[in-house]
Amino acid sequence: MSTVNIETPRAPRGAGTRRGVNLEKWGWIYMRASGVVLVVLIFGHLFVNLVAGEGVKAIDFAFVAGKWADPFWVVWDTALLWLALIHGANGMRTIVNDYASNALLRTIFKGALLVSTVVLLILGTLVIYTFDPCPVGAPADLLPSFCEAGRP
Amino acid sequence: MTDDTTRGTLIDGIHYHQHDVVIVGAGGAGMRAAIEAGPHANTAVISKLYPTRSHTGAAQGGMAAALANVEEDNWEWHTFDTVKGGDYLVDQDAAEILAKEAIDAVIDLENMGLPFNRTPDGKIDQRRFGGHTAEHGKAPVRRACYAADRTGHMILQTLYQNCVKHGINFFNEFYVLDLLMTDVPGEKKGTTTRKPSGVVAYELATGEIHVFQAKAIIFATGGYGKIFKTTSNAHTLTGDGVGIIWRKGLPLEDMEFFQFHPTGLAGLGILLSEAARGEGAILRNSEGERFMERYAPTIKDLAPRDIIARCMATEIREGRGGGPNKDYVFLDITHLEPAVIDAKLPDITEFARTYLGVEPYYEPVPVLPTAHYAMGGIPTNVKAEVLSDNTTVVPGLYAAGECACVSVHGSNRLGTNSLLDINVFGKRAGKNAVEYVKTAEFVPLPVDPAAGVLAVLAGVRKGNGTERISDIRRELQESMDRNAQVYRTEKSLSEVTELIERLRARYKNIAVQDKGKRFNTDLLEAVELGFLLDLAEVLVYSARSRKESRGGHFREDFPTRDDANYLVHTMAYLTGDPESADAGEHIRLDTKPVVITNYPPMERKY
Amino acid sequence: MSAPTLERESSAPEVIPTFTATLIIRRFDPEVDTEPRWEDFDVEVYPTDRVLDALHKIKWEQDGSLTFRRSCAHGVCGSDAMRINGRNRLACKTLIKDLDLSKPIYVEAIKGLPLEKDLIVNMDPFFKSFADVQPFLIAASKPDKERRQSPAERERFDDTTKCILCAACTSSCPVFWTDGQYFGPAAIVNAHRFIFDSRDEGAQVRLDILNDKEGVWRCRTTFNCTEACPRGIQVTQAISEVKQAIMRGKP
Amino acid sequence: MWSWVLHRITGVAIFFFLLVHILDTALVRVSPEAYNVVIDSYKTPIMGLGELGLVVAIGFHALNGLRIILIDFWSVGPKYHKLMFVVVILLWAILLIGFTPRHLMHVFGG
Ligand SMILES: Cc1cc2nc3c(=O)[nH]c(=O)nc-3n(C[C@H](O)[C@H](O)[C@H](O)COP(=O)(O)OP(=O)(O)OC[C@H]3O[C@@H](n4cnc5c(N)ncnc54)[C@H](O)[C@@H]3O)c2cc1C
Ligand code: HEM
Ligand code: SF4
Ligand code: F3S
Ligand code: FES
Repeated sequence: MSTVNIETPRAPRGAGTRRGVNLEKWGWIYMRASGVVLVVLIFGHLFVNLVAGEGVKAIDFAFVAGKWADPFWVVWDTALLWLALIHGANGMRTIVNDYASNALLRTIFKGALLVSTVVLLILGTLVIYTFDPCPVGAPADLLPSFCEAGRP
Repeated sequence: MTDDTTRGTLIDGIHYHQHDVVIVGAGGAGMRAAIEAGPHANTAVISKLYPTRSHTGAAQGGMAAALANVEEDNWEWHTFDTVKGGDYLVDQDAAEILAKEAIDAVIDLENMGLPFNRTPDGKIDQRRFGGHTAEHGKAPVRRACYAADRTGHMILQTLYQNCVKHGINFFNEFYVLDLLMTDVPGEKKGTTTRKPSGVVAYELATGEIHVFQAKAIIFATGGYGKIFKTTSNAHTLTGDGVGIIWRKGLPLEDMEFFQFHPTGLAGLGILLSEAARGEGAILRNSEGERFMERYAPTIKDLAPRDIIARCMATEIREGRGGGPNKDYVFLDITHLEPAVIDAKLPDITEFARTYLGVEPYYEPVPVLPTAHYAMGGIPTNVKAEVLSDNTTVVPGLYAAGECACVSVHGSNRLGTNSLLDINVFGKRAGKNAVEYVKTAEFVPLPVDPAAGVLAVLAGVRKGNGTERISDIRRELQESMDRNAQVYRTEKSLSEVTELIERLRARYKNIAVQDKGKRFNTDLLEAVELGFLLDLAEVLVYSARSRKESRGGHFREDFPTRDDANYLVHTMAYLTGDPESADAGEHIRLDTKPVVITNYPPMERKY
Repeated sequence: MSAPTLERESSAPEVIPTFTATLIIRRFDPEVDTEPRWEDFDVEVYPTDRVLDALHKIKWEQDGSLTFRRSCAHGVCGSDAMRINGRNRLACKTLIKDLDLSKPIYVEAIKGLPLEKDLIVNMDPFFKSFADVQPFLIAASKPDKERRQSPAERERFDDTTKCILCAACTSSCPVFWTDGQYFGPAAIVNAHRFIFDSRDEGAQVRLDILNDKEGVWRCRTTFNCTEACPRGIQVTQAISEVKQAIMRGKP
Repeated sequence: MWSWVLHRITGVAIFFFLLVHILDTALVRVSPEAYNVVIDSYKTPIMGLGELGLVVAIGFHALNGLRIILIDFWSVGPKYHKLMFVVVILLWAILLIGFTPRHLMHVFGG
């Protein structure tokens, strides 16, 4: 009866849209809770990296190593990683829900999102915690100064 | 063949449906009936509008019931006020039922969820309204239950909500265009009687025809204010239901009585509820005088509508109107606290702001009488059964709401009594229809049931003439405003009759530009115009024969009430071809006695 | 009593001047067109005319096939929500003089619901969402008189009782445009009306219904709905209150 | 409406930056050289402008995110949503006025 092709990009809600556990509420709360924390984490991060001292010019391997020598920054950056990535991924999920009308497409997008998020979370965490500030055989001038002390 | 879908069974391009009860109209009356019928019988509601678009939603002020929540009150006083307000043309048995069942009607609505305004102790709050008094006219009484100034809106929403709850079967945007009557063998051998067997509807979305077979049919199609130009009624209130009944040769009662509401926005007709005056608003002329003090010293601005409308017209005629053309008076609420205005009259102040650019806090609002309510209509008894003459019931046919005439309003309806009417008699119609279908059988459909409607539509659709629908309608409406409004004379009325004669000829030559099937509103406006012409003609014809003044009907040439000759209802019958030029050739008038129980006619003074 | 303000002789001059307004209307005839098309109309209007009056003038004097819904003509029935100059409004509540007259007036159907013809869309999905939130009083007890409710309790949900189901809000919501499964603001408004009604006992049911993938969490607080609502309902606020109620687990 | 559009665009932009940023940071586990090569590219003027863009985006997203949170949890939030949007824009401007010169100095300066 209706002209589905014109300005009806999507099907009306039918029966059976409610299934499975419903995490929408928690997702929504999470967006807000993490948002508040992220403000602190991100601005701290940006300030230290881009504003303080030499700004972006100061960043190099040694800078990173210097930071992660301090457990404070390890925790900070881990929190930042997890909160921001999940926040962002959940936000992207919403957007996919909004615009991908085709069920298959939606599944593909969400799958890709999930995979990349999980992979990056694991990768990032591993990087932070298995980080070796003084890798063997690396040119000393690239390393943080405290590496020298430990060298024979 | 019974089914609940909107498609029905398709035979030869026509959809057939079968329901025990079919309700035509989804306004207050129709949906109140549906809530009664739906749970007990297979019910369908057919409406030319989505239910929540019905004009019940425009009602503002309130719904009367002697709850005595804030002031001493009882239903007997309410009955008296109704009878007196209707200038003694009210059937008093019906008025008694109305007033008695009012209390339950309000409680029913509250229980269904209607958010009435409340008193400090949590009961339903009540306000004053024109013509409602304590102790038979001693002083105004607070009898109108209300929800801000959107009582009708809340009633319509609440009823619709409850229809949703009961899963009522709606056919929205289906225009009923015909009532089917079948000749069946009568009780006595060799006789036949005509019984209603169904209705025929036009589906707006597709242009297809649907035949609904039903054991019981309830008409609840509302009013026909669009025969006038200045009116508080919706564009869609074209009296189709009343017109269908009329064309079937069934009578119409008291058609000459039409209520003109005193306070329509000047020039627009949009209503400013009487609730404003209930809350203390005052009518003033150009000199700032509270002129109602002169005409009705006791209840002043809360006199019944017919009286106020006439007083306003008199003020204007005598040169005390406001504005550059001295053609309106003022409704003044500037002495009320803005907070009170906001709490109790928010919508109507917004109307003044939006449409006239007037700020009611500080300026009085220009107002003018506006065609508002049809007291007359399809005659029914107190069981809401339609009558085919003064006493004979048409089995299985019911009517309720503004399209019906029970008659609880007589010659002038009191404010807040209509929302009451639709609930009390809507409920009765639904109940009685359910009772009826328990024992009744389906009446067979006539041969080729859709033929009549198809012919009418084909006739209109091929309209390749030169006359614009809108021109004919406008001329009719303007003439009705000029000649058949607050003041009428033989001369003015016969002018309309003659005009209608000419318009009918032109109507045969109309142009319908939209030839499509889907959503063809052009076609429907043409069909609706046909009903408007019919109803205007009956109204004027009935008005000419009533050579007295009573309630909403005021004849300058016969300015007094004449109980000796006219304390009777007018019954109009269509006897010939409605298209024949001369009204006298196809309309027959008769009378019906008024039921008087406790209140002998008295002079009506306020 | 004197009424000093009555001398407002200035309003409504004797001959009210008219002017020409141009309306550009998005037409669509399902029996002929495959795509909607824009069509211009010039109409003579009075400053006090509403867009609905202009549409009527076109239909009645120029092109009878122009199709739109209307009934009450004063903003209480909800028939004629449409997009006027890119904003959802009721045609009967929009005065032409209040629009920018240096430009033509663009009129089109509301978005997000299936277009049927010209300015008419199919409202069934909209009413379906409404029905899905159980918009009726749920209360087991059957008192013999009215249920008591204090004025304050009554005031709690006053705003959302004003809804006329015109769909201006839902059809202005960007989430609804892209995700027609979303309940939409109007349905939530009508759920709110009962969730916060002290007499109602079904709040939990409705909160559960709206605590859904397509429920309140879908709302991105864009406020389009609030801006569109011709009844001035604080729609976003109502949605927000429903979210809070779901989080609290009770109204 | 527009606040939401911007919020969405900035959110997506940041998300994609974050993906890349995690990857490049992960290079510290590969070797200091690799990391430094990539990081050096962040110090070019073009990327400098890119970082500016990032801060612009995060700045807006964060401030507007706080506004949304206020709308959601503060009872009069919905009433003042427009006013709060103005405040967001103002704070955003202040933030940028503070950050831009300093950052550009770092990037272009010595
Ligand atoms: C502005 C205004 C304010 C008012 N205020 C008050 C007040 O404060 N108190 C009071 O008591 N009364 C008031 N009234 C009067 C009262 O509101 C109406 O008389 C009453 O609501 C009529 O209800 P109804 O159900 O009979 O008809 P309506 O509500 O008009 O419903 C008519 C129904 O019939 C349907 N219909 C019509 N023709 C057809 C057809 N051919 N086929 C299918 N369906 C059809 C329509 O779609 C509609 O659903 C007011 C009236 C107006 C206009
Ligand atoms: C700086 C602190 C941040 C705050 C305060 C914040 C706040 C928010 C809030 C409250 C929402 C929910 C919006 C809604 O429901 O309508 C949101 C959505 C979103 N955020 Fe953030 N956020 C921040 C950082 C980030 C970061 C770092 C990313 C990227 C990884 C990000 C990506 C997103 C995305 C993609 C969305 C979805 C947008 C949408 O649905 O329109 N945000 N943010
Ligand atoms: S909330 Fe407002 S805009 Fe939405 S349907 Fe109700 S009245 Fe219309
Ligand atoms: S427009 Fe839509 S996103 Fe929310 S605030 Fe209104 S429902
Ligand atoms: S026509 Fe009723 S709302 Fe506009």
